[in-house]
Amino acid sequence: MRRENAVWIALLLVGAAALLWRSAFTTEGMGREYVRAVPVANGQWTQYDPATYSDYQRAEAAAPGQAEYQFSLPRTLGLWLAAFFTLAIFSFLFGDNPIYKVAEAVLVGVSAAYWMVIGFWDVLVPNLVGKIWPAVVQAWAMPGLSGPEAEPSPSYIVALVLSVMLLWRLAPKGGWIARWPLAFIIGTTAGLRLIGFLHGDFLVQIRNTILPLAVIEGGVFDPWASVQNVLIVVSVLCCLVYFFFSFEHKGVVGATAKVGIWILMITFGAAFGYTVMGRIALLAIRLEFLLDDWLWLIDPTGRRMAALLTGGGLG
Amino acid sequence: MSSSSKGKGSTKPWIAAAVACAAFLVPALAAGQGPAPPSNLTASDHPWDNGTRIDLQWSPSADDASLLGYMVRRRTTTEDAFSVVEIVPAGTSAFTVSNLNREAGHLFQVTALGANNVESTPVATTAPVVPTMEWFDGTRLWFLFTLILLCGVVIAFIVLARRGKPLTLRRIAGLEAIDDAVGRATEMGRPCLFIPGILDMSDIQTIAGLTILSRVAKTAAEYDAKLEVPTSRSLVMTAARETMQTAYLAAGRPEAYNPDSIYYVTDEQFGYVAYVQGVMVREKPAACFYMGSFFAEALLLAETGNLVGAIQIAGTAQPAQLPFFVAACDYTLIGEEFFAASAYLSGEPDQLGSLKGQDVGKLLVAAGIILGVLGATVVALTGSTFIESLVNFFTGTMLT
Amino acid sequence: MKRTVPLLITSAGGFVLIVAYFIPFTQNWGELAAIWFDILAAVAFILGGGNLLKTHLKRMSDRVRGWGYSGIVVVSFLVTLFVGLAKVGVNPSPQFTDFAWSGQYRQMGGAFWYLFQYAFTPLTATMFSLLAFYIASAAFRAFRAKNLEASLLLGTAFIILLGRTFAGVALTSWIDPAVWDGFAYFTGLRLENLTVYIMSVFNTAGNRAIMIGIALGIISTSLKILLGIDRFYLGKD
Amino acid sequence: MIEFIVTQWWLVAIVIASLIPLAMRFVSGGLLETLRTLDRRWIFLLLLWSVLIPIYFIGVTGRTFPEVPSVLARATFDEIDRLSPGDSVLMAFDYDPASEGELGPMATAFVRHAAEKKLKMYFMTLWPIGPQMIDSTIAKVITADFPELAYGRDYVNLGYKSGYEAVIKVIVTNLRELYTTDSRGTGVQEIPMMEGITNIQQMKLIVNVSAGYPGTKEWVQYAVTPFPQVRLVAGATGVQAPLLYPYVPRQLPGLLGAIKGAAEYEKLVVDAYLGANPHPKYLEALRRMGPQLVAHLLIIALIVVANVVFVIDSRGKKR
Repeated sequence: MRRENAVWIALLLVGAAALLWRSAFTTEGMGREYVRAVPVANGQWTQYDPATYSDYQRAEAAAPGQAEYQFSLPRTLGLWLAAFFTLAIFSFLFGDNPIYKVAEAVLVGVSAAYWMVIGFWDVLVPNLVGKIWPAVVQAWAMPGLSGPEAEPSPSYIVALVLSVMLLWRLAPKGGWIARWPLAFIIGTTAGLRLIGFLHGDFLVQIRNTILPLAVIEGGVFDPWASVQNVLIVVSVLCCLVYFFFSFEHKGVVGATAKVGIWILMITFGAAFGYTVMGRIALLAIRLEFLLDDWLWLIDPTGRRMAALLTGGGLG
Repeated sequence: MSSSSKGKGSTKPWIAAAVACAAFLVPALAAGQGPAPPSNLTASDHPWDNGTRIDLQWSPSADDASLLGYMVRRRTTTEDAFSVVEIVPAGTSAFTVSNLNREAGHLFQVTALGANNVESTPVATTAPVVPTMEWFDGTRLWFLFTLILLCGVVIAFIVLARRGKPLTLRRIAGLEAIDDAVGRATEMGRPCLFIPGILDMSDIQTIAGLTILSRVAKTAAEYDAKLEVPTSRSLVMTAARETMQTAYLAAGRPEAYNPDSIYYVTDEQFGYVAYVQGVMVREKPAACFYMGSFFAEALLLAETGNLVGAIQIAGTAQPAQLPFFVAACDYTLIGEEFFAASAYLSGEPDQLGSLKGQDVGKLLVAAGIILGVLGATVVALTGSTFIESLVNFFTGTMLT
Repeated sequence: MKRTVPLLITSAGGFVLIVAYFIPFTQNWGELAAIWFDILAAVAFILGGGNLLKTHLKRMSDRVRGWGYSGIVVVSFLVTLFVGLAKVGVNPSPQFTDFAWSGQYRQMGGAFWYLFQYAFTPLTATMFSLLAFYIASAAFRAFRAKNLEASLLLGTAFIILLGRTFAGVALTSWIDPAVWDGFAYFTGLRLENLTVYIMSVFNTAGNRAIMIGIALGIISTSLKILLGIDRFYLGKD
Repeated sequence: MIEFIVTQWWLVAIVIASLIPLAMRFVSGGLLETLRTLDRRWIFLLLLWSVLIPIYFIGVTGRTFPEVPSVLARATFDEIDRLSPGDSVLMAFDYDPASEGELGPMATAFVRHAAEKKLKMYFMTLWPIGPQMIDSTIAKVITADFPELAYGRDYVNLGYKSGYEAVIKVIVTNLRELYTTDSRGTGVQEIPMMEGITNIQQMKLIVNVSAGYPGTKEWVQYAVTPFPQVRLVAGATGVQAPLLYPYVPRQLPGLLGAIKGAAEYEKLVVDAYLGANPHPKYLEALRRMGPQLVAHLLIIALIVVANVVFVIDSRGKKR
């Protein structure tokens, strides 16, 4: 075990050395981020838009020492951080390890707070405070609020009361009061979903299944379309039989249910095939990030050398 | 009308459309070759609606046979120009304008649209009509009927079951395995893991998952097995704690209930998976239950669970994730089976009665499909207009 | 009080929304309930964050194995929360330069954006991409043609996998009326066409049946909750 | 190909070196036995190479596989293509960075197509992280290649609203109840292209890019089902697409499924508008089809090998 660790550490060191060498001592370089300084609000402050290395090179070639396109140290560090996190998560594939645990801990902490911040600025401020005391929000974070939307909506006080009841859980006594908002949520969910699924899914799917078994298009019998319709109708019915709870799967019911499960398996196979596609694409984009954005090994969109070679004619 | 709308250089897109329409009609009108206009245009409130529709009726143009259709336009009393609502086919003499503002009076105009898009002189309503809102939405009458029918059979069977009507049900393999899995975890001295999906309490699958949790927790309390429930929503954590507490009480072991075993991780899907995956490889649970709404994390969790050698039982109504659960777990509850699980596990008569009600619901669906398909087939083969109107009524009115 | 009132709230809330659906005057109550739910869910973040802190601080004070990682959780949580709520590094909106808080909290260049861009995104996206690997290992381990059902699943997956790439198209492109007239009747067997048939016939039918079943399951689950037969969420007195 | 191997010899060396231990195990442990007990990490490694090498190859050589658009991709293309300049289109981008690999190219192509057609674009999202996706797509296509399009006149970003499908239910009849400002905080009454827009039924088309819930299914359920005149086309992830087929074509006239759908649509847009030498950013999906092909073949091979071993083993047991 210790020997294996030593091998790994040695490999990691070699890799790190190679990265340093590539970033510092080669002509290609790697992992640098550039920005374009854009003055905002009559130059009161500057906004830094992302720029490419070739933007920078072009600007430097035109006017050496210009200030519009700049190398950005914080974003370069960010890029390396992102690359580290990417590799850290990938390392779990080999086995649980301290680097993965660090990435996992950061992910849990950052994401929990991330959603809290979103909930605060995107829900609580506009939809709770903004509905009950619009003037407060308007004077503070949402100066654009105006017109009929800036009128107070007293009904939201109910939501406020329910919120306070929910937070009562944090109080030392009377935590059961939080059951009231919970009961409200569960009750309204049950009501809304009952209606929603019945009207949305249920009726629509029955309606879409009502197809003529014989398709006659312009007076001519269309065998393929007819076979397709027959297959759809029979398949739906067989699958429905599979879901019956009242009968054991024996005899005629059993045989029909068997066909039903076959159809379901084909459905699952199709979903599997489609999902594989999607997942591979996800991996591809992460590897593109490592090869393109970080290592600068490939440049399919001409952000570096290609744009320079063709004089920026790609845009 | 053409000149009036042309004069308004408004940026409203529909006005722009009207302007464009009008602009190329001007020469034709000037030439005076338009078809005969429709007549007797009347507008009245659409009955039994939510106050957004007005019905129009008119007598067809004398040139009806040669028309491309009728152009329907509308404006509110505060607007200056008419805007196009729809072009309806020739032979039509009525149209319901929908999506109207309830607070405003509306005026309408209909023209006959002849060949080469030549419009007749318009016929217009003079008195503004305000759509009114009735207390019942008539478009949803048949839906109400369906709702009462389906809920009725479920409730009827619950009542029958309470009165002691014996009920037989087929077995579902995954459910019988739950007790065994908890038992095995106890023997091995390893914990059980219950994942109630990643959606919030506003999803019915989460609620169904928690009803299953209440049975699993009861079994765990009886066996004295350690049950851990990481959640990705704090409301689900709150509800899961109440659920577990109730279950431990029902098992007669309230003192064994530990609220810390149900904890919130993060709302972020992949942050949650990263954490749970870590818990799995470090604590090596002997049994994993995935009951709720799952997305991409389904396979991540199930493959990790497989790596640590856990018995895995999954239940979800997310069709996209079912293949992965089917492939990677020992047992999977598919769609409706998942909703039926808590009733099966409880074994209480009123719970089981609801399942019978669902079965009758499926019979009704099958009957409806068969009747509809037969009707549609007869229409296709014979072209019977009577049956066609029946089928259209069934699919277009009853099933909307 | 502790169990009866919540039960009443549940039933009343649910049934009112069902009835409201049919009455034009109240049709938007469902939406209002959904917005309220969202507010509650946002408030619940405070509950969740509190629980997260409590769990990890306890682990640190108990010095359980790996408590250092709990420290990382707490620090990254607090830092993100602070920079997000305080809008660190965020400039005011250009239209409202007098309002110091008018800028967007996720403005490019702000500290919160930085964390999003360089920690949140790579971490979540990479976690997601692990699926590609797990699919490969599941394919090797679990997809065995043990019986007819498993073989159907496998076969379909095969056709889709092939039919959705250039390889599948190349494999059956010889079924072409230009090659032999008789092939005109068999172009449906070309992989890319077969894929479409499977999707539009069997996949559609299977998903339809599943959706109908689920709707029925939801009806009965909802009814059991509204009628108070399922009351697992009520806790003890 | 040979030139690639020669110039990129170091990559070839790494790949071969990484697979030597596996080959040695096959030699020493026997083919069948090694396959039976194969550590899943070897499979992970094979998959890594099967995706990484094509990316690198395509990245260096710039070559892509040809693409034949399917019926549905063409239908999606036609839905947008038949619109006239100035028609309003709702661009509902319901996805996040996690799905960008599949959906980013679709979003790019949709916006490019709409910009070419001079349509008015109304961007919105039901996903909290959606605004970033909208901003980056706008920057990538409109700001970079259509600088003449003005914010507020030709396109507007209405931003994110919480409330899942409830948002759709509200805005389908009353947009302004929820959208009082755009994502920049400007009141909607000050935005020229919002004038006269009171609900999304007025949109000539809704283009939805969807990664899950809430997404296309909710748009169908709450916008198209109650208001059948609403036209909707969607680009969905591979996971979502099969679930949406039941809605095709009645509720959903056009659907792009996964990266393949994106590549097909990209091909249609490029052929129709971008000429012979398109900027590589509009070929993203076409490039990603390369790793897709190799990885698919690997997964098929894995299933075949596993089943061959399974058949041999079960025959052995029967004897």
